[in-house]
Amino acid sequence: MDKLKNWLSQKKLFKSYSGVFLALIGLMILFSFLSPHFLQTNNLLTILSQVSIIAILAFGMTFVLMIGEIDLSVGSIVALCGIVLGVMLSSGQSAFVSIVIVLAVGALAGLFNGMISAKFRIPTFIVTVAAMGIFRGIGYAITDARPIQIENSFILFLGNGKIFDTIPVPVVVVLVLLLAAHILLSKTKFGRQAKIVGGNRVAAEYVGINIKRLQMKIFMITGLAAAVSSILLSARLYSAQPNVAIGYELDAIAATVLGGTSLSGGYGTVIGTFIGALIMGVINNGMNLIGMPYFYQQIVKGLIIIIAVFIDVRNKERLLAK
Amino acid sequence: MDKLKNWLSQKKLFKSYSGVFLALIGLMILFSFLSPHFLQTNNLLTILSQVSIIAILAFGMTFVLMIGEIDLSVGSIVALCGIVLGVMLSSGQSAFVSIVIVLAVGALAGLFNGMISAKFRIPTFIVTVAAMGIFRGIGYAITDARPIQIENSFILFLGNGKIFDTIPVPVVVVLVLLLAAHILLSKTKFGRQAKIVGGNRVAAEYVGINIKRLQMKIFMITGLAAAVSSILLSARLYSAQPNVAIGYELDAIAATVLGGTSLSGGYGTVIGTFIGALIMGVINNGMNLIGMPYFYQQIVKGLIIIIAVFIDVRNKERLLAK
Amino acid sequence: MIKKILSMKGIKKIFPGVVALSGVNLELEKGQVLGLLGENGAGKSTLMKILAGSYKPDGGEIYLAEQKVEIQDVNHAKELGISIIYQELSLCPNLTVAENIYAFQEPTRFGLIDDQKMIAMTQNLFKELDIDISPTAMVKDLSISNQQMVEIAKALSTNPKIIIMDEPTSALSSKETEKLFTIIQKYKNEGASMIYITHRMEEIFAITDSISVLRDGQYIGTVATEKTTSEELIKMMVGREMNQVYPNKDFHYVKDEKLLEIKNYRKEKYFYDVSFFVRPGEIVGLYGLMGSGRTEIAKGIFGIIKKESGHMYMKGKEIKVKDPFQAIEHNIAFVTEDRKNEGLVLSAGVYENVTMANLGRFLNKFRMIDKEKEVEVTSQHIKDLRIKTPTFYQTVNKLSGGNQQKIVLAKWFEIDPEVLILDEPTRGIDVGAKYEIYKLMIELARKGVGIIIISSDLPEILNVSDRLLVINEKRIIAELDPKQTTQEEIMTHIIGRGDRHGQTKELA
Amino acid sequence: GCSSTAADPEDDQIRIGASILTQSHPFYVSIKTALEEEAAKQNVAIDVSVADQDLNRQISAIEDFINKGVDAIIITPVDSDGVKGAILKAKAANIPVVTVDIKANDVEVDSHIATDNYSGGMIAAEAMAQYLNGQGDIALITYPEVQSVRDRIDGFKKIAATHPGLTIVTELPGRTRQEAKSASEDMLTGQANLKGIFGFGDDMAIAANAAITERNSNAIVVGFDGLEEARNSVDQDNAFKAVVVQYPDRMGSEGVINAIKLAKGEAVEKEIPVTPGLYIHGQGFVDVKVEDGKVIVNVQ
Ligand SMILES: Nc1ncnc2c1ncn2[C@@H]1O[C@H](COP(=O)(O)OP(=O)(O)OP(=O)(O)O)[C@@H](O)[C@H]1O
Ligand SMILES: Nc1ncnc2c1ncn2[C@@H]1O[C@H](COP(=O)(O)OP(=O)(O)OP(=O)(O)O)[C@@H](O)[C@H]1O
Ligand SMILES: [Mg+2]
Ligand SMILES: [Mg+2]
Repeated sequence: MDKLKNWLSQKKLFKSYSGVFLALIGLMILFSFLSPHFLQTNNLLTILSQVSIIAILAFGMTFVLMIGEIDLSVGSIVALCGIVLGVMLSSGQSAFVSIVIVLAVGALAGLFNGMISAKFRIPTFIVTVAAMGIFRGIGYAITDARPIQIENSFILFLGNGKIFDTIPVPVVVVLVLLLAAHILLSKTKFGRQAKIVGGNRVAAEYVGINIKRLQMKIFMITGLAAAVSSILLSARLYSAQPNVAIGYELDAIAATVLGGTSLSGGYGTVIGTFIGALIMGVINNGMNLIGMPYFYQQIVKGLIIIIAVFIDVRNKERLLAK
Repeated sequence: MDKLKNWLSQKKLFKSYSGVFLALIGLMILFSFLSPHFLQTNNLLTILSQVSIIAILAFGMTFVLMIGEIDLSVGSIVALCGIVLGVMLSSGQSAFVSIVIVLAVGALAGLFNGMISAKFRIPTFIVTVAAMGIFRGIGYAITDARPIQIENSFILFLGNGKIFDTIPVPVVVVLVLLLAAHILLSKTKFGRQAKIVGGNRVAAEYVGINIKRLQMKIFMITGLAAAVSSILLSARLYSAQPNVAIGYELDAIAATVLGGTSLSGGYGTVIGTFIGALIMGVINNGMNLIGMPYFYQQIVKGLIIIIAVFIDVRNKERLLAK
Repeated sequence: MIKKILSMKGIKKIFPGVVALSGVNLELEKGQVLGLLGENGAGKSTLMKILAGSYKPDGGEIYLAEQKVEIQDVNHAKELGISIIYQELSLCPNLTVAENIYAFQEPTRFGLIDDQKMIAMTQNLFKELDIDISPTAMVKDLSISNQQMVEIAKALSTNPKIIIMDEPTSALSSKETEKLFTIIQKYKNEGASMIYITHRMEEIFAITDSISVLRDGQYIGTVATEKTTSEELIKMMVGREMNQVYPNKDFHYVKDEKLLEIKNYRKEKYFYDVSFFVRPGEIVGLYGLMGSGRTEIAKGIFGIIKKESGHMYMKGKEIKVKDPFQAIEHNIAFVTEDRKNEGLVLSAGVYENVTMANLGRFLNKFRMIDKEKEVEVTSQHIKDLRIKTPTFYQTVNKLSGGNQQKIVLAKWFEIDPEVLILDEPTRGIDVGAKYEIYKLMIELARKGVGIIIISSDLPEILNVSDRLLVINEKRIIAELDPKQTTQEEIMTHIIGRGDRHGQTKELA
Repeated sequence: GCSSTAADPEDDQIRIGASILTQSHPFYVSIKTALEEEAAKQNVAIDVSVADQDLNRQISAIEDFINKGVDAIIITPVDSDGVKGAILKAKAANIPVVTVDIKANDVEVDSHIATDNYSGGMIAAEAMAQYLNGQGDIALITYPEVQSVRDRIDGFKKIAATHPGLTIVTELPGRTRQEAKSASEDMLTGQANLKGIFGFGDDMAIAANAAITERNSNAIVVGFDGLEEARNSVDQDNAFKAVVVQYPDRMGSEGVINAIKLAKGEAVEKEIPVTPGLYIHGQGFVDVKVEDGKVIVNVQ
């Protein structure tokens, strides 16, 4: 444990998100005073599995923001992929085949965004705002807006099961994806290319990076992330529905930006994003536990987000000043 | 010779939104074939008054995007201002006093966004996403989610009245604001400063522009625009409700970007924005007229938006190549 | 053994409204350094970008080692052994030095980037090139001159056969320039060929073997360096005789009083004990090595870097300059050294850039911007500074580097300053235009403007300034008469001071 | 050891957790108010959480209730199918569940109290038919994403089909008052002979009424929900003729009473159907019955 800490504090990288981390710890201390239930293992695990869906979307979003683009369609991709999952399962496909197809649909939806924006030079904001309607519309059209029940036990296990009777499966999934996304972004050539493109597009072109291809791949990643989210979400909801995940794109972006990723590209870490998602999850859970009235929840949540980012900004400045 | 050159390049400026304009005309021709009612004067005026609310928000948004920032809270400001209007009117205030106070509330809400983001150097995305919850939460808290009926005849006239028995008042309002915003953005020092800040913040600072103050002013403008929208909307709905205008921020941004404004700042026109809003209005109205089933409306709308921007992008490239 | 490693024939390139190149030829022999000369906007950078694969030519042929090639893209060019240092800095500010140098060619282990190896490779490269920059420093924290050294190292990291250098020294001081020349010599001896673009005549004669000249997108000719003179080259470039590089300033100042005086300016880490003054009509030069703090002092005067203590006086009256707005209020103008990041709005038009520091002057009686007037004033500057642009609406990112620099100058001339601070004002500007700029400076001086000029171009600063302040270690260490002093004397001051570096650093 | 799930030691008061579909609609505000008032009357504690029409958020709220150890849970489900997982979790923790307003499919709850939306839709259609003498073009304002709205529309269509003279010429989305107003305007532009509009909720009916008034059309409006604003509008002389009325306050208080009984281990009725009423212009509430797929009512 101490060794880990030592190792962590040596890492300059760690410092880049120590501000949000501070904010998270502060919030947890606050809520543990306000509710005796907050710090229970069970509740902490619940928080983790509650945030898993947004966190996975936010992992994908980190890549998109890294190259200075945006994806507003992820919520709709979640809905569409869920519907596809439901249709596959109820037409008697196995869980495995269904998952493969859902992932393919997610990747294709992402490819649609990436290709249209890159090839036709249309701003990703426009393409994905349009795709938001298109994907959800397709979802509605497939089922005529009706939900499809999910009964496949393996899929249900993915969303609701527990390993060793304690650790929810979504928690395992989110941690594995965290590791994978972190390595992909910070240790591979692919991630480095994203960083270069986000940092200086002209420089990226000059060193020979195929920006269009990279953009397509990155939108495929967000699509894939959305597909994984959709599986967990559908299982959690025991049903696939076209009207789920509305507004999740903003939550995912907020978590990402909260975690220190720059909206204009070039800076960002997946771990920061995860902390950002956790902050949002802790706020929601904590306020529910203390039974705060709904209207005030919205107000308080807004204020907490502002304060958290403020702490982070201040902390970064303090570090720089040193 | 020099004069000709001069004139030509001025025309080039006009041509900068001729692409979206083309897309708008194309759409109108399309729908006039699909529905005999589309081209009726009455229907065209209806479209104008239907888009007035989004268009006014988008005018404000043009300024924000111009400096490379974003405002996701405008929909919530509309809701909050509407509630304030309802409360003022039902507490017996005159229309005039109520309007003044609503405008002040809108400006203050904008100032909140501008000040928090500028003073504490928090990304506007985060501040306004947080403000989205805060403002709407306040709106809900004031009325406990109940609608307030609007009965003041002057206010109702603003939203539903007609001048010379033909031209809806919102159309007049939107055209006046179009002119005012256009002049403010493209003809005044203030507008030019916004463009400079959006193009290069450091250079702007070095020529003595007070960026923070400018940012605050610009967020006040979006707040004011939202307040005006809220008056028209409340009148149109004969009531003030805290749950109106959800998602309008995305519509307003989409209209603005559709109109050619760059999300990264430094480039944009109010007239382009208006054309963008009209495109969205024509799509909605046209599809309603031909009675297109709901699910397909979303899909078709998305595709049309992409095509419209594509036409615009191509047109700009064609012009440049000449 | 093939001698002609590269030949470009009849290269054409057309941009909207501009014919950048109309049939240009170029030949490069193995182991040779070819100088490429031409006025701003002549087409030098465009030609080189075609060779480096980032533009496609609209006509013409390229032969490498007498084999015809079609260069597809930058990767293809790299494979062909062509490497380029672009005129504009093109590093990623968000990455470290090592990450920038090996961008898109990172060494990997088990599919993951091998940071240790990359850092070691950078260290080796730097040792070989005698560069002293930390491989793990973030690029955004480096001074421009260090960034430029990183660019140079990056271009050399691939062991290219042909190295293109597009004004590599415009951001370097004499010390680094010497270092670069050593590097060029070394690579040349190893058999690499080079194309070298500069606007500094003395460099042309110091480093090239032969010289090709472009004018207005046309190929003018090639001469051997030994057999030519700078007069001949200038004539080839500008198309007319130019018997003088520096115009004559026949007065020291117009009034013997202190126009602007700085007393004891201090900001920890940035500058210490800065005291000096400038008279009306006087040109004061600031010279120092890279990182000596000249730019910081200028930024301190202009209120960009906030001083901790010190006073400023204008015509004997104390004034407060806390930010650029107040500086401009007091008629101080500051031409920054980094035109792209600090000077220009690249996405805006020429006229918008020219008028942006003085918008108040362009308002009509309705408080609206008077575009006619903007256009008129801009046209005048375009004429005065000979800015090459198709129209005044052209967005400045489409202009050549030198012409962009002229727009920054025009912007500040436009405010009719009383005190004009120039930080590397002639960076990237051609000889002809430099002459015009010096003449404008003298005209301003004659009208009583006090001028402070920072330059790494030693001949320039010696010829242009009336008084020379030598900066080292963030302090003014000497005041010299540029007409009497020599390069050696200046260096003695700096190095003499250098002996006490250790102490200064410990104190700080 | 901080993993104990014991309830708060300091109080043995009964604690109820309630998750409401939304708070941005007066109907659900009424349910919430009724829940809170009844809880106060019965001297039990209640936490109300709002799902904002997000099923995932509703499930999170229920998980949080379970972690907190409440004694009973009241839910107005965001979706009938989707709420299953949360209910299963509550059952696993031995917490009784009461659903209000919207049913949970495929999982047994301890008690369900709701308006019969399908019958409500049938009543609306019958009222519309009688006002129009069984003749004319009619249009629907819908919100197909929501189960209860789908039920209303389905019920409406069933009765409409029994009147051969009635034709549903268009169905447009109108999820908010604003969207509904634009939709109504476009319906009136596109359908020259429009005689009636059915709005699935008060907001939609009020919006349609406004559009009709502004256009001087002679079409009539039938609505659903029947909260105060809508009933006032029906009372006035305008196009809005009738509204199907639900009783959110009754559903709320019944929900709390059943939840308390369940928390104490007492038996309750599995289903408490609340048949909607009909409120019409000039008469107020009228008698209405739904039998054998037929609506028995007289609006003349
Ligand atoms: N992307 C572009 N779009 C339009 N015009 C361009 C573009 N790039 C260059 N030009 C124009 O092409 C001409 C040649 O430019 P280039 O940059 O090659 O000049 P240069 O010789 O390198 O000048 P300098 O010495 O100032 O760097 C100039 O007139 C310039 O305005
Ligand atoms: N953005 C920055 N952040 C941190 N340090 C900086 C930054 N810019 C410059 N420095 C440091 O400030 C010092 C002086 O910078 P700079 O090289 O610009 O000075 P200078 O005397 O103007 O030299 P030159 O004009 O040759 O660039 C250097 O040590 C440099 O590392
Ligand atoms: Mg050049
Ligand atoms: Mg400098």
